[in-house]
Amino acid sequence: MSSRIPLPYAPRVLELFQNPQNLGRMENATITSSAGSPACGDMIAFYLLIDEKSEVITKSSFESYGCASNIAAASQLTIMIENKTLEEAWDFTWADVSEALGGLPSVKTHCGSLAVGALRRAIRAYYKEIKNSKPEWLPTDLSKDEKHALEEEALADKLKKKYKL
Amino acid sequence: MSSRIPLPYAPRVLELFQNPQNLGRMENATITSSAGSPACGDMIAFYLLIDEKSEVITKSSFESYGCASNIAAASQLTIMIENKTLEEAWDFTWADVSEALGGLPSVKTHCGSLAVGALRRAIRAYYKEIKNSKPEWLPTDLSKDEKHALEEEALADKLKKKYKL
Amino acid sequence: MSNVEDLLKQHGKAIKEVYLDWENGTRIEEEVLEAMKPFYLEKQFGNPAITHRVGWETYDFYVKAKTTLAKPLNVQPQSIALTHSFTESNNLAIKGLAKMNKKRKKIIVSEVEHLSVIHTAKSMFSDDYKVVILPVSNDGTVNVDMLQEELDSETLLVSLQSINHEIGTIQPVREALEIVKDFDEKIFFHTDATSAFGRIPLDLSNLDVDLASFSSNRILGPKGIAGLYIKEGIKLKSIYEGQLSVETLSPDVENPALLAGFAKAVELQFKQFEEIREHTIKLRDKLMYGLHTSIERTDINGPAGNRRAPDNVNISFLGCEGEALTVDSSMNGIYASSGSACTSRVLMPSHILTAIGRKPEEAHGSLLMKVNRLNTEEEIDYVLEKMPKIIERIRSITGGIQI
Amino acid sequence: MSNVEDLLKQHGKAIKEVYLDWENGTRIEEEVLEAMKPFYLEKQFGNPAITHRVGWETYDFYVKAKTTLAKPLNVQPQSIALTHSFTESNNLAIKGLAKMNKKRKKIIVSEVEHLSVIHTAKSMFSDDYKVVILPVSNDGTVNVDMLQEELDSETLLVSLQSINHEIGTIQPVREALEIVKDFDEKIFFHTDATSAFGRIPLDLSNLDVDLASFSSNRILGPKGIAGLYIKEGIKLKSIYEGQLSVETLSPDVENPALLAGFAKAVELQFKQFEEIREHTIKLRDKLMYGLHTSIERTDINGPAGNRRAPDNVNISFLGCEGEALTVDSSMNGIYASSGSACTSRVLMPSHILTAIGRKPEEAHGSLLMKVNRLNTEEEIDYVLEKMPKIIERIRSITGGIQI
Ligand SMILES: Cc1ncc(COP(=O)(O)O)c(C=O)c1O
Ligand SMILES: Cc1ncc(COP(=O)(O)O)c(C=O)c1O
Repeated sequence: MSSRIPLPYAPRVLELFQNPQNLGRMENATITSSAGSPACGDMIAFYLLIDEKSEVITKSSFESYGCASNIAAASQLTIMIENKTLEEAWDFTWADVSEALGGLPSVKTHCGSLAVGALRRAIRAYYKEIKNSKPEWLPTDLSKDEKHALEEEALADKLKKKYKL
Repeated sequence: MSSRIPLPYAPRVLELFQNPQNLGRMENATITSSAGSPACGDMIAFYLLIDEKSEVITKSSFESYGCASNIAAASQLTIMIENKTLEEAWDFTWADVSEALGGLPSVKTHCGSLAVGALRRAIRAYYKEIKNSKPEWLPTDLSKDEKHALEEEALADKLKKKYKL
Repeated sequence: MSNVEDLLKQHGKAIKEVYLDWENGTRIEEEVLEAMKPFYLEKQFGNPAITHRVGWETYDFYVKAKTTLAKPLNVQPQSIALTHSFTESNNLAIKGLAKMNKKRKKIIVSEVEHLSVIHTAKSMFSDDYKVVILPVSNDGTVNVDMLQEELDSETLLVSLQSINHEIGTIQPVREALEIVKDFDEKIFFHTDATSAFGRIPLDLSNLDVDLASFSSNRILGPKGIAGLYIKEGIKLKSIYEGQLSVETLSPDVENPALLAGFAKAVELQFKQFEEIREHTIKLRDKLMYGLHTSIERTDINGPAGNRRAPDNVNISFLGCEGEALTVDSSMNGIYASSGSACTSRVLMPSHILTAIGRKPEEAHGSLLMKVNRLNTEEEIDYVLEKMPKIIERIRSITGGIQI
Repeated sequence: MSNVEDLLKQHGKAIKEVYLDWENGTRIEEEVLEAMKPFYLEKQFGNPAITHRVGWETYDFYVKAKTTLAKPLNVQPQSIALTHSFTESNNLAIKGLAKMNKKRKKIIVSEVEHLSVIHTAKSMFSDDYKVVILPVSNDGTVNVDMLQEELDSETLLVSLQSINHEIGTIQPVREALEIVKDFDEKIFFHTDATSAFGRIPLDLSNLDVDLASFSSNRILGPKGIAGLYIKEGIKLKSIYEGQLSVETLSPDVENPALLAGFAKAVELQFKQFEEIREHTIKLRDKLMYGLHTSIERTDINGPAGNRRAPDNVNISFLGCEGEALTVDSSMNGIYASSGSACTSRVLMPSHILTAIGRKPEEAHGSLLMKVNRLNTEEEIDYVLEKMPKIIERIRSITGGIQI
């Protein structure tokens, strides 16, 4: 079945879509990032408040221009990373988010992974822009989820060219 | 409609199929003929009782191995030629029979024309075998309906060959 | 415009009516219609990919209905594709496979397949495909020795029906399948199971075919929907273009009402599988042997005993033309069809009867009668009572004509 | 197996439900089902070519039903072929014509045609056919000047829809037809009239097209049956193989129950043609301008006034993603669809919205709502009351993201 028709959402997706946790711009964010593009119909902004000493995420929030699963995935991720160190937060993958949501339809993979991409960009930016140093555990090469965000943004450029914008 | 689905019969066809007039072998027939072939699923035997002096058909009958319209057409023709001279009888065409039956579906043309073919063969045979002379009005060339009977019989040969009988 | 009403008046209505022409037209049961009703009247079910409540309900319904369809075949629900008709299923199986697998170009079918298989295979022929048509024995059984001989490295597909729709031959599908797969695992095997579904056990997890067609109207479900089992991993190209699914596979026909009816018909047929089987075999034998015994110069077409479909009766009455037979039967309230040229749209005798060696005049005199769970013994008694007189009258019209 | 029931529990059921997604799923009326019932329960109607009482009754019924279908188009009943869907009608029109007329190899369509037309035309392309796709203006109107330029002695067929199914543009079919036939009488003209049938007058004895597709489910008849008008003398090759009729023409789909429903739906739609037209135009304008006035940053997609289909509302809400919109609307009991990539099966924004120059982010934020005779003013009031809050909430999730 799933191969021919996109599987409907699990209830948790709808729950977070109805009542998104940690929604909204954070004015006092330590660091901010984004991933995706409106042209693709999927974009996420991620805000982290970081305790500089412990490197613990004390608060995070998001904004999303995207489908219900995009919104739910971002919200779910903000819940998962609360009070986690940046190193712990880095380790969350798309599969973890999807599992926490009760499974995402395969056709919606890119929505969930966009949230992870945005978080990782924020973590990188934190070390690069604020700390000016790179911890051991942070890989130099882009991770899969970060690459996915890049791909999606590249697609947006292509779409824009296709439609001569 | 008629081009895609064979039109059902007119009521007269069914009437004559239910109660065929002039059905059956005639032992004292002046002349007998047949047309068609069982291999094609259509064969007619025609019997004429002819008053030799007036050349009037005083009685005629038929047997039919064929569909309802074949039976009705043969029966209808025996009715039409009763008390007609051979010359008058010759002039009946398939169109006349079809009209008298209320119209035959075009796909059934061959059934109606087989009856006319059989009658004409009987008339020819009468002059050839019994009278040993050919009247003016009798064409030398085969008429359309006679040719049709021939075609049908040729098809039977082909069928037999196809199915290696 | 139409004078059919006058025709029907002339025809009259028999006191009793017995419908045995299930090959050409079916009705459905109240219970099946009840299952369809909510989808017609209450829900706007249509597109299971739509992202709102109604779409999700549709999705949920599709999963459940496909599970019902897949169960008697003992396969996964996602391996069933929905089409509009078994004709479409057969076309999709053959053309859809060939378009996705262009390296091999030989297709083997039998000469007693349904025309939707034979014509589809032949239509490939022009595209420089080789088509081999296997002969059958005089009870309609496909010659598997010749199948063995025809297999080669060019062979793409073998398509063999499970049961013949006209003369009821149960084909040696398992044997043929083994021969094919022993020769080369990569040759695809399709079976048109339309006349077998619901009649004989078809456990496709055991009988490991690649593709199998089956249909709703053949088990008293509504017309307009049919299935094609597609083994996991096999890709078919759609036979028409439109809103394709993400995969290259032909999209499921989106017709929830008909699917609901199909699923209910499957439930009903398989809930009482054994009873229906026994019931139809009883009626079949009563009718077939009853006619054979009481009427002279009759030939049974197709095999006897357990190699014959439980629902199939096909008899040739020598000296009778079949169209006349169907009309006279009709006036006596008995509805059947014939392999006669005069009842076909192309004016040729049944290709199946001639394939089993019947002479054209035997084919012309054939009557096809099917029995199903809606028929009763009493109906068969009526047919047995009436038929001798009908045959006698038609033979009296034939008279002395030598057949 | 499926957790959809839990999903639906989470979703909850709105106090009031308003169904506007008629493009993706329809229901039928009690009266239509009543017309179908006898064909499901009482009669084994199936094959109008069969020579017994039931076959003749079927024939009689076909003549009458086709007469009903042909009447609003003002054509002869025998010029209507029955198919399973408008997708099949469009495939048959294009492929069936090309296969019978192999001398000319250029096909011209517009970029806003239904995918069943565009994909069919493109599928010919590989067979060394030339396919020209005409652009449209920013309200979706096909550029007839470019049509004029593209015509040449190679041109086989021009296929232009009568009304666009997504943005409601009424196309200049008459003008295009005149241009084509003035250039060369021998070029065939097909119109996909699926979204126009029952909405605008379509007198084909006057608008002298060669082929026209129309469908049952688009006028609240049952799914699974559609029509193709084929002008007298034009021959089409069937798109699948099977029991063909005597002619080369595709056989009529033999589905008396669905045909009965189709005919009844035609009767109902055309009996009240003017009332339905006025009613839907009223609801359309109320909904479309109501939303446009009460909600900021909205764009109406497609033309205004009498160049717009009576039943079509299509609006882009900037800063909203369409899938989220359909889900939130659903939780408020409002069912609609979107041209968003996220709701399509191929994850691309609507090819129609991008064709009229909408940026992808405008297409993603679109909502398609159709109104028909079953919708009421009160329903529209409910939608107008709810939508501003829905849009506000979705925009609040988007927050400061720059669209
Ligand atoms: C001989 C024959 N041809 C064609 C068909 C068409 O069937 P379908 O429309 O289900 O493919 C049937 C069905 O009754 C049939 O018996
Ligand atoms: C966009 C789209 N594609 C395909 C279809 C298939 O319709 P049908 O099965 O009538 O051809 C529909 C019908 O609702 C549709 O709206």
